[in-house]
Order: sequence, then C-alpha cells, then structure tokens
Amino acid sequence: MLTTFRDLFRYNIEFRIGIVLVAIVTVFAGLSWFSPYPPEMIYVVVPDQPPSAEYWFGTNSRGQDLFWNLTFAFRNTLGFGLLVALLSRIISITVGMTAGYLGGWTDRALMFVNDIFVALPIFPILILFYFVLRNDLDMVTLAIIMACLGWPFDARLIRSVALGLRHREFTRQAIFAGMNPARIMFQEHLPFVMPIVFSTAMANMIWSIGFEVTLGVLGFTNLNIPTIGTTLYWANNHSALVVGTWWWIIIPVVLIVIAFLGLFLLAVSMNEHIDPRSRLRRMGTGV
Amino acid sequence: MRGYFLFAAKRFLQLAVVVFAGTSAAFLVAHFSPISPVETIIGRVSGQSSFSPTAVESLRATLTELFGYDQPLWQQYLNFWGRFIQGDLGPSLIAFPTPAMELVMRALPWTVGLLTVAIVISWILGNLLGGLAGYFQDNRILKSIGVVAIGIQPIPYYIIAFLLVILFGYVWPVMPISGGFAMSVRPAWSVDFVLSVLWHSLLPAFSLVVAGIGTWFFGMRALVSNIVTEDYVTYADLAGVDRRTVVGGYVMRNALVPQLTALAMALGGIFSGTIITEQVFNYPGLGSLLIRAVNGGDSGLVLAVSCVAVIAVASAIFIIDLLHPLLDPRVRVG
Amino acid sequence: MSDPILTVEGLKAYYRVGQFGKNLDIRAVDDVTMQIERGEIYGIAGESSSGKTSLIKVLAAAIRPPLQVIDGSVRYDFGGRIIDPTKASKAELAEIRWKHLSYIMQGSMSVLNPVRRIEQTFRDFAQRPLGLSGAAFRARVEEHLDHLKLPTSVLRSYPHELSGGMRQRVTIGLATVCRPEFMIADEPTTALDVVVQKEVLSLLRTVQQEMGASIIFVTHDMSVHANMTDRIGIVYAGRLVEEGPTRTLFTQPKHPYTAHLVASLPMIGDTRPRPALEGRPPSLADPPKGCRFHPRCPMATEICSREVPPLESVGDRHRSACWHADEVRPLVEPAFDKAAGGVRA
Amino acid sequence: MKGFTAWGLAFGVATLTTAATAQDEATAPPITEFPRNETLIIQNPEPPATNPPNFNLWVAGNGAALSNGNQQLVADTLWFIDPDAGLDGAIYNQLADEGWQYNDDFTEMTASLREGIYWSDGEEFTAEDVVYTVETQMATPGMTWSAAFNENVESVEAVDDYTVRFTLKEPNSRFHALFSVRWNGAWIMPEHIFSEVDDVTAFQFNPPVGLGPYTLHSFDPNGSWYAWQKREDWDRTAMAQWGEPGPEYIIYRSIPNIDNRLIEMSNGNLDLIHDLTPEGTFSIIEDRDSVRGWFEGFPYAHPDPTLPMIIFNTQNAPFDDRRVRWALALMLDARAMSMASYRGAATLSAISVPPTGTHPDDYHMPMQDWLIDYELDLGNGETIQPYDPNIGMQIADMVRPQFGDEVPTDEAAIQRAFGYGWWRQDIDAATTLLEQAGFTKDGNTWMTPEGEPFEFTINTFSEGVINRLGTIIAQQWSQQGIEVTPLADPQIFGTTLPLGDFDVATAWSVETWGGDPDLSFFLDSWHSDFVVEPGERQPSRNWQRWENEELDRIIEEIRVTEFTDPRNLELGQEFVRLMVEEMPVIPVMSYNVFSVYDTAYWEGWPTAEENPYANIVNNWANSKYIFTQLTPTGAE
Repeated sequence: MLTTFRDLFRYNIEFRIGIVLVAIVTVFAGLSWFSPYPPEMIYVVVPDQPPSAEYWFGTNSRGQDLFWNLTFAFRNTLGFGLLVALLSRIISITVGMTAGYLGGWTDRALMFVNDIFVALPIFPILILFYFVLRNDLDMVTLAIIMACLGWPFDARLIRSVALGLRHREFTRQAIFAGMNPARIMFQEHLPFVMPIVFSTAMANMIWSIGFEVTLGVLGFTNLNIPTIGTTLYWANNHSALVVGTWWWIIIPVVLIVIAFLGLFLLAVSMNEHIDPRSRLRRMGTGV
Repeated sequence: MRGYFLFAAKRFLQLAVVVFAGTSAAFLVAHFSPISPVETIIGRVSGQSSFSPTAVESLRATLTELFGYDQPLWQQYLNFWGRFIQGDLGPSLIAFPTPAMELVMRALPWTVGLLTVAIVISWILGNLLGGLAGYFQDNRILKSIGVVAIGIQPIPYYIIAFLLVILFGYVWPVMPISGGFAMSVRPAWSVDFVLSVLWHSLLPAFSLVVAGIGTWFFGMRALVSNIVTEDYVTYADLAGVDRRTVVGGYVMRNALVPQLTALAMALGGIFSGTIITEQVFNYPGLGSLLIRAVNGGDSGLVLAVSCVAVIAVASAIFIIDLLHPLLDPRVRVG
Repeated sequence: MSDPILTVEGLKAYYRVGQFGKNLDIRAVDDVTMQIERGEIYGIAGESSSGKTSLIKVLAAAIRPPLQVIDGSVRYDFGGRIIDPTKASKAELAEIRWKHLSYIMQGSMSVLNPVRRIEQTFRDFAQRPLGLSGAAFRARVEEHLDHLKLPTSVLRSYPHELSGGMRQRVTIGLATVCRPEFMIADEPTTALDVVVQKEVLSLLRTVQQEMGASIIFVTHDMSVHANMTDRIGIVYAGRLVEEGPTRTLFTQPKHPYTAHLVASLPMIGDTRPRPALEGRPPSLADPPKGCRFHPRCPMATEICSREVPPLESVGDRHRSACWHADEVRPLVEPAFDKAAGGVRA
Repeated sequence: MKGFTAWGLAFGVATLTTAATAQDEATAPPITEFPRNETLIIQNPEPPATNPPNFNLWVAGNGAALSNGNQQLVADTLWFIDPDAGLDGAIYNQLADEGWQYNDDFTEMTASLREGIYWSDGEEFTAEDVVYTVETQMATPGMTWSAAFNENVESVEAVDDYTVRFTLKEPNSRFHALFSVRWNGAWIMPEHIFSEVDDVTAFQFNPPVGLGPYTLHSFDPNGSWYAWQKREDWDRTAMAQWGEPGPEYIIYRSIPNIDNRLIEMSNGNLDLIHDLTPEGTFSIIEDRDSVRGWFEGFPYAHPDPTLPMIIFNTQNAPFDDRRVRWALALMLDARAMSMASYRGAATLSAISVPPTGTHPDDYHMPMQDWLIDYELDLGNGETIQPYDPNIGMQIADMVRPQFGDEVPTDEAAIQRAFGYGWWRQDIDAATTLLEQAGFTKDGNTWMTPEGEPFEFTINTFSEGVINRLGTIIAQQWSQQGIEVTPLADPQIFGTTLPLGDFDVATAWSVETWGGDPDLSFFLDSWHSDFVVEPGERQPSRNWQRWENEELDRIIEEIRVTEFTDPRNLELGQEFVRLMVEEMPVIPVMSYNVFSVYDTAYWEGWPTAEENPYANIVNNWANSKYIFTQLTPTGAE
C-alpha cells in the first residue's frame, strides 16, 4: 500500500495534483482550531463586507467572518465525509470479501441484498429520516445512516476483486495450510483489496458530501452546525447571489470544487493503478 | 426465450423485494415520526379559528380511528399493506382528506417527464462524447471537453441549477425560470401547449444534463480506452473494417453494456437531483411535493412520496434490466 | 528465391517510450531480413517477448505508438502490386487488407465481437473486399463455410454460443473467405486442447494448399512448427538468429538456441534428462552487447560478447547468426519425421 | 448525427407523455394573452397549491389555496377592519350597509345588508345566504367557522331579504368580529350553489362563485398560478362604492424561491411581492428605480399588526417564575436583535401591543412616560428602571453609515420606524433576579435550583427573520452562561405551540386589528377558562398558557364594553401594564413584512407617508382595496 502511494506520487501527475488539492482543504479545515470566533456565533463582525485584507473571504450577512466560518464548515463536512467513508468501508469490505471469498449461496444472497440497496432512492429516505429526527439528526447520526446506504456499489467492486483472488495460487496454499477463511480474507486478501478500497473511499466521500450539501441547501440538516451545506443554505436564505454578496457563495463553491477535484483525481489515479491496461495506454500516449 | 423468461422472472422477484423492503423501511421510519398526523390535522383545521375543546376531542377521536393509531404496530403495518396494494396510502394531511396518492399521481408525470428527458439526453450525449474521447484520445476538442467536464463535475448541483437561473433568467433573461408551462396556454393536446412544456422544461432539463453528463463521459471514456485494446477491436482494425463500424459496432456497442448497468444503478441518485431542480426552477413534480410535505409536517404524504419513489426507481431499473439482454447477447442464456 | 511474396530488409522496429524526460527504446525488432515465397508456410519461433509478436505487427501493418519503425523496409508483392505497409497510406492499406492480406489472431476467445452475430462479423470484415451485395455475399460465405465443413448455422450464432475450436475454425473461415494471398497466423491454436488443435491445424493446412496462399505461422510450440511449416525462422531477443527448412532446422540446427528449442520437445519414451537453458531472455530495453544469446550460451566465447554475429548462409536456404555455427550439434537424437505428421506430446 | 436524432426523439416522446398526463384538466381555450397594461401580477406567499382545483375556503386544511386571489378577489363578508388607515377610516361596511347593531345586553346582533349586490353567476345576494352560511357551518363539524358559530350563536334568522338577526348564547360585544375581516373572516357562502351539494366539505367549488369584482379566469393545474378577470358587472358588488378596479386581469403566482421573486420583478413580470429578505429588499430597491416598499426609505417594510415575541411555556419550570422571565429579558440586547433579524429594519416594542397602525398613538406614545419611570423590584431590596427610550435612535445611528439619507433623522419618524424604546441590557440585574430565584453560577454556567446546568431549546421558524431572531436570542443567552439551542421548527404553529411541546419559542400570541385600539381580537382567547392541562391542545392564542386573575378581570370587562367605547383603550393600557409587570412573553417588535411593489406598470399604491390607505401585504384579504385605486401607467 505504501509503495503504491510512493509510486503513484512519483509517476502520476493526477495523483500529485489530487494530493495537493486535498491537502489544501485539509489544512484549511485544520485552521478551525485557531479560529478567534466560535462557529455558531452570529453578528460578531460587520456584515456584508467583501473580501479584504482584514476579512480574507469577506463577511456574510449573518455577521460572521467567512474565512473562519468556512474552516469550521470544512472541518465538519470533511469529517463527515471521512466518517461515512470509514463506516461504509467496513460494511463494504465485509460484504464484498465474504461474498467474493465464500461464493456460492452466500455470494448470491449477499449480492441480492446488495442490489436492493442499490435500487433504493436514497434521498427521499434521508428526508424521511430528517422528517422524523429533526434536530436530533446530527452529523454522526447522518453519517451512520449514509454509511448504511452507501456501501453496495463498492461492495460489488471489492467482491469482484476478491473473486479473482480466490483462484490464485496463494489462496489454495493458505487453505492447505489450514488457515481459517477469516484469516485468509483479512491477512492474505485484504492487501490486494486495499487499492480499490482506497479509490472507492474517495468516490464515496464525494458522494456523501454531495448529499450533505444537497440536504443542507434544502435546510434538511441541523442548521446550527456549520457545514458546506448549511453555509449555502444561509447564503441562499439571505439571497446572497442576487443581492451581491457573491463571495458567500462563490468562495465555498470554489473550495468544495477543489476538495471534490482532489478526491476525484485521487480516485481516478488509484483506479488506473489498479487497472494496468489503462496505465500501459497512458505510457503509450505519453510519446 | 425460456432463458429470457427465467431472467425476467428473477428480476421481477428482485423488484418485488426492493419495493417491499423499501416501503417497509419507509413505513417504519415514518411511524417513528414525533409529529402526529392527528395533531397536525387538528392544527390545520382549527388553526383559522377558535375551536372548542370538545370539538377538538371529537375530531381527535375520529382521526385516531381513521389512521388506526389505536391499534398495535403490527396491525397498522398489515393495514398499511392492505391499503398499499389497493394503491391507497391514506389521506394527505396538508390537503385533508384528499388521498395522498392522488397528489402524488398528479405530480409524478412531471418528474418522470423531466427526468426521462434529462437522463436520456445526458446518457446519450455523455456516452457519445465519452466514447469518442476514449477512442480519439489525441483529439483536441474532445480533450478540452474532458477538461471542462472535470471542472464542472465537482460543482454542487444546486449551484449549477442556480447559476443557470441567474444566467438565463436575470443576466440574459431569455428563458422562463418557473412553472411547467406558460400562463397563456392551457393543458391540451395542442402544439402550443406541447411547445410551452418543452420550452419550460429546457432549462431544468439542461441543468440536470450539465450535472449528469460528466459521469457518463468519464465512465464511457475509461471503458472505451480499455475496450480499444480488446482483441476483437484490434482484429477488426487489422481486417480494415470501416472506422465507423469499429467505433460504433465494436467499441461503443460493447461499452454500452456496462454503461446501461451503471444507468440502472445511478437512477436512485439522479432522482435526488430532481428535488433540487424543482425547488430552484419552481417546477411541478414529486420533489416540490416532498418538500411541501416535509415542511407541512405531512407524514402521510412524505410516506407516499417515498414509497412511490421507491417503486418508480425500482421499476425503471427493472425496465433497464429487461433491456439488458437486448444489448448483451451473453445475458440471454444465463 | 525467384518469386518472394514478402521481402523484409534490415527492419528495425522499436517501442519508443518517453516518460519523465527519459527516452527509452525497447528494441523489439532489430535488423531483421527475410523473404517469404508464394505458397510457403513460414514459421516464426521464439520464446515469449522475443519480439516475434512485434515483428508480425509490423508485417500486418498494425503499427501503433509506441511501436515505431526505425529503419528498413517491408515489401509485399501481390501479383505485381507492390506495397510497403510501413510507408503506405491508410487508403492503400485498406485496399489490401483481407483481400490480399489476412490475419488469424491469437486467443480465439476474444477475437470475435461478443455482441455481434457471426454473420454480421463476416459482413464487417469481408463484404467490402469481396464487393458483393447482400444475397450474393451470403451465398459466398455459406459456400465457403460448407467448403470448410462448417455448419452454416454458425452464422446466426453469437461467439459465446460456440465452442473454442468452433470459434477458431470460424476465424479461419473469416480469414480465408476472401482468398487472400498472404495470411499471418499468430498462435492460432495456443488456447485449444490437443485434439481440437490438430483439427484446426489440418483445416488451416487444407485451405492454404487449395488457395496456394503463403502463411507466416507464429507459435512458440516447436511441435506445431514441425507439423505445419515449410521453413522456420528462429527469433531471439528481437533478432532473427537462424532460418532454414523445417526438417533441416530440426535435424541440423546451426545455432545453440535452436538446438535448445528443438531439444525441449518432449518425446514419447524418452526419459533422459534435458539440458535446461539457464537464465532468462534479456531485456529488450538494454540487450547484451555482441550476440544477444551469449550470456546464456554454453558455447560462448570472447568474440560472442563483443561482436554481433551476422546472419550467414550455412547450407541450402539455411542461414544462422552464430560465431560458432559449425560447432553446433543437436542436443538430442534427431527424431523428426514430418511425413508421419504426428504431434509429439 | 445519430445522437441528435435520438435526442430529439427521446425528447419528443417524454414531452408527449407529460403533455398527455397533464391533459385531463383541459377545458379553457388554448391561448390567452394577458396584456401587460391590463394585468396586475402579484406574488402569493403560499407554496403552489396542494389541491389546485379546490376553491372551497370554508373547509380548513383541504389543500385549497387561500391567498391566491380567492379570498381577496372573490370572497366577501359583512365588514372589514383595516390594519392601516383605510380609504375612509379603518372600518368598512362591506356587504352590510351600516355598522353592527347590538341590543343592550349584547345578546342579539342585527346586520343590515346592502341591496343590489349580485353573485358572479347573476344570482342576487340576500339574507338567506348569510343564514345559510351560519346554519350550514353549525350543522357541519370540521368547517372553518363551525366551532365559532356553535359557541356563540343560539339562532340566526332572516328578518327580511336584507336584514339578518343573530341570537347569541351569551352576551358578547365582539360577535361582529367573526364577520369583520382582519386577514380573513367568516366569508358568506352562496346558498344557491352549496344547497345543491351533498357533502359541502368534499365540494371543490370549482369555479368559485363570489361576491367580489373578479371571477376565476384560469389556473395552473399544478397550483402555481391563478388568473382572475374583472366581472363585467363589477358595479353590482360591494367594492363598487370605491370605484372601478383598475386591472382587467389579476394573476397570483406562487414563487417559493426568493431569488426568483427578485428576478421576476427585475424582469417586469411581477408587480407586487408579498415578502422578501431584508437583503433582497435593499437590493431590488437599489437596482430598480420604479420599485419601493411601504416606507420610501429605511426600513421599507410594512409593520403587520402582529407581535413577534419570546413565548415562555409558563406551565414548565422555571419559566413559571416571573423573576426568571424578567432576568432572561434583561440579558437581551435589543440592538443586536434588531440588527440580526431585520438588519436594523425592525420596529421594536417593549409592550404587548404591536407598534403599528393606530397603536403607537393609542399606546406607545401615551405610555412612554410610564415606561421610563417604571421600576422593577429585583427582590433583594434594589429596584432598577429598565426602560431605555433611546434604543431606536441608537439603531438609526447604526444603520446610517450604510443607508445614509434613506434613514430618517426626525425623532418622531425614528420612533415610528425603529420603535419607541426597549429594555436596557442589564446583566447585573438579571444575575440578581436569577439568584433570587434560586439559581447559582458555576464558573460561567448558570445552575438551576436543582443543581442542573440551566439549558433549554428555543423553537423558532425554519427560515426568515424570525429564525434569525431566535438564533441571536439563543446566542445572547448562551453568552451569559445558559446553554440555549435554537431549533428550526416548521411545525411551530401547527403542533408545537398548541400542544405546549416547548419551553421557549419565538413566535407570536398577540395579533390586533391594527386600525383600532380594541385588543379583543387576540385577548379574549387568553382567558384562563381556555387554559388546558399540560400536554393537551391549547386553543389559539394563549400559547404561553398563562393564567392571571387580573387578566381575566380585564377580559371579562371588555366582553361587555361596546367596541367603540373609549373604555376599551383604558382596559388595553391596563393589560399592557400587567404584561410588563409579569412578563409572560417578551414582546420584541412588530412583524415587518418586506412587501415591495413596482410602479412601472401600475400607480396609485398605498404608501406609509402620504397615503397609508391599505396594507400592501397582499395575502391579507384587506389588500383588495388597493385594486380600486390602481391606474395603468401606460407602459407595456
């Protein structure tokens, strides 16, 4: 895994750009720990100030310094994305590897369940949860719900990799050596699955953050927590784009685009690493 | 043919299970709503004037019985299914006592129409461009389309839709930014009406296309760049098979199979986008209805919209699955 | 050597890979000169990644980056029509493909488009070169398949509905339906089981004899060579190291590498230990100086590591590139009997 | 090319599907143009109607739109009481040709009806319609005014075609209020239509038959717009006394997205917007010269006679303790609340009467001295004078750098616009009061007498200025060591307030006529007779569930005092003083609605300064008087 990263970093320009972009937003989110203002406070600075030396990102109509407010928003949003990715990885690895390794009846049953989850329209279900939970729908709860809905795509991919590993020589040796299936799966197979786990994790983050933004924009999350979604909600609530406080929309959008682009490039370059055919092709076109 | 029936039967079973699981989940989640439909209705009915406590009490009793809230949960669940099978999901609360299903059915065609148009366009266009970009990897125009797509892809959908409103409604006000058709026409089988519907759906559909096309573009490009290395493509090239035949019949045609599967898998997600579209463009449809239901505390209607969404998406997937063997002969036997 | 259909002179084709500022040449085909006669089956043998696939890519005019022709020429003579696939325009190439020059590819599983019926594939491949309209074309194809003793019902099938052997026979039908003068067969039987392999080979041979076409037959399987080819060229690390009539090469190899290849053929009843070839084929990106075989050659001397041995005549139509060609002896008792036609397994 | 063909094909198919399903509403002629100089376009604040073809506004909660023109242009009833000055006084005789007549003990009310009024289908309006309206609703539970009529009316009779007499169950000097429109009122039903119907509650009433000068022209089957056309016989309606309405067509459009409202008005597709954000208002007034609000300059918005406030659930501890309520009030900074909610465009009120309509003259100005001198006993022997009469001036100074000349400088004007004053933030006094109530401070955290941290949730609106108000209030209390979380609650009026499912909320339980000092409109329902046990449904509007003997005395006296009696004002002021003393709710400001109108196509609109004849907040049925005053500018 580490050498994979090293190789990617060395030889893959997309991966490098992706790392840099993700690093930018991560550092930005990290700045929230140095914020002079608590995130939920309003009317602490003069509202509606455009970006300036004093307020780098300007101030919004709620009297918040957008720079510091967005650091919190990114911390919460990225943290949320990571948590969803982490939790859904656990489910997708378990399901994917079990189905791929055990095969047969187990595989069919798991993939049947998998297909059900794929077919569920997630958004109405999320809204239903919001409808029921209201303010109790904090970021962690939302993350758990999203994780429970966001694993099937990736489980299928992991399964296909695991399916290939089952027929490999070392698997047979391990079976002869008397290793139990769980150990084979997690000791022998997991390292091979990791690249695709990583790549799907990036894609999953884009997915979950996208939903967070959508829910937030509609006001269907806890509006007291600063996130990218709620930032846009408040901006919209104050007609930001129409009344000319454009920085309130443009800056978070630029930042989220940076984050998404970074994650996207990481996922793509990782995918390429997994599929050597497209890598060869890339070498070819590099002439 | 028998193989196909077996295949279709299996898919149908899957459809049934999805609908069952999805609606059951929706029922259970909605059931735990702290907002009591009974109290919501009483609030709405009594909101406009003062109600005597006795009148409220008798109304409450009637409604409790109507909703069956005096029964145990499993009984309510069975009742739910009993009514559900007959296409009845109880009364809506924000338009009491109009059946929730009636409201949903009124909104459904708009959503389905808009989504179908948007999905078909973005799928075809995205796959076409992506396929060409994957095949002609050195083409400048296709390369720059790829760069633009990478730039647009991460923009949250809401922003794309809203920018279109600002751009075509404000800066350069040439497009309608709200409604399903113009106030000057009436719904009828007339050229004017159809054109008006088209004209009004253009901007919302375009926003969905812009947002959706990237996925197909990238997916197809990646698929094609792999498929061109397949033996049958090389072989056809060696045989001097016509370029267009190779691109169309060999490369794209084979890439379409996984892209069709991807379409089925993406439908649930695409449905989410339309909720925002309808919000931003004030377009009629399920999304607007859902938002109104949530804000109105109408658990019956929220449940109905969720169930219909589950059914609609699952059915769409089912239909796509049925198309699958037509595109991929290998599925037919299995 | 009166009427060669193909003449290759001093051909060099490299994979030129440029990455991160470095230019790296993989010398897949390095200074190859050869001629192929009309009606002849010419075998090309060699280990995997010896460059034989690259060589036939050039011959089949399937040169795609990063493969580039650096030097030399290739010259086809199709009944007076002279064409060099490395220099010809796309239109010119399209003219000769399938009509004069066809191809049977490795891997029968994947050379047919899985979503097209066989008939459609025939149409794609052969309708233009044959210049026939729908019904006439269909009749021609059916006639051809009949001739090959293939059921015409395969035309309505999809590739996945056919067995591996049937698929490869269909491919042969596909490659021969236009009655080309030259065919390139790249490992056509590798993935097939032995019985099917035999049937496919005999089919190919029959068609070839009827049409009088020339075939370049590439395989790493020496027993197939023994059965199929008239002449063999041995390729090692991008170079042609020995060339001669099949029987001669098997009985009197004049290159130590050839001797090893021949010796590696298993023979029934022969339980003697085989002298194994040590080491691995060299990297084509950085081949050894001098004779490229010398690091593995038991007979290597000082000159071998210094100078490249020229490909020189060592007998009737027999050429070898070895400083010690005279000293090479077969490593096992020659047991070649082409007439018997048996494949030793 | 293949792609394009397929694209076109798919597009066509999908559209036809849509069209086909929408077709079932097909009735009217295919194309109607609405000439811009004959058409008035108004934003309806309701979301697109849930039940578009339903016009039956006597059945509550049936999903019919109300403020889509139905109640402004079609429905009518006996009297209107305007929140503003009115065309000729705030009280209009509408279907009645004179004021309400009670007998001496207020057990009978007689209404004399206007003659020569016709329904839009040509039927004459008579006393039978009024009698039918009352009797039908009394006999049919679940209709909007069923309960109100049942509680009050013993019997109703048509004395003759143009006279109706109500016999009341109990003396009530305010019975006429049911037929007096403030926002809405008990609309008269067309007897000749409804008597033909089996189930009046299920009846859709499409097309509606009304007494107003407009009839339904067409509507969107998706409920997002309704177009109305002037009746040819508009002069046979009660509105005719104010002249011919200007617009031939009036269209009400639902535009939920605020930005779209701004865009549509900028593009000339909207003449009157019901409500905007403060920022949106500032922006459109700056961008489009022909657009203005109720006030020409800052604060632009129309103050509705509604009083946003902090409501305590006085049945829950510790909010049953007057000292705690006062302490919480003294922790607040009125300037911050005004700035955060309305960007300074708020009209503050320290007393429980909205600072709007005629109320400042009746209450705020006369009571100013009493408020300045008011002494609050902190319980430890100290007293303070908490009222600050200068807060309005301070806010005016705060917004002047941004708005310059738009901000008035004259003291009286500032008091009208920004309010007469509010409570001074006094943390020390608040601390004393809380300590007197048994609270202790642990570090920066207030602990309840039980030793728990003092924390609670404040329910507020899910968006708009009241949401902002709730947020800033929570923040100010949190800064003082009470952990308060704002909760955006879309169900606040639907369930939260009626069921008492809250500790503290920002909403309102005070709504007045605006144009009359009488407070009975809301106050009658505050009588302790109506207060229910915790968990039960409280009838409108005593959401604070507060009981007080003095309050009951005031209410009971109002019930037997004639509407126009000056004694009402004295009783109102007594109520105000009681509320200041007890603080069961903390009044904050009037509900200022950012209605703006465009004078590009129509002129003659009401203004705050010269001609405040009607409320421009157009979901009020009272806004109908505007249409008679409008004339086209000639622009197209």
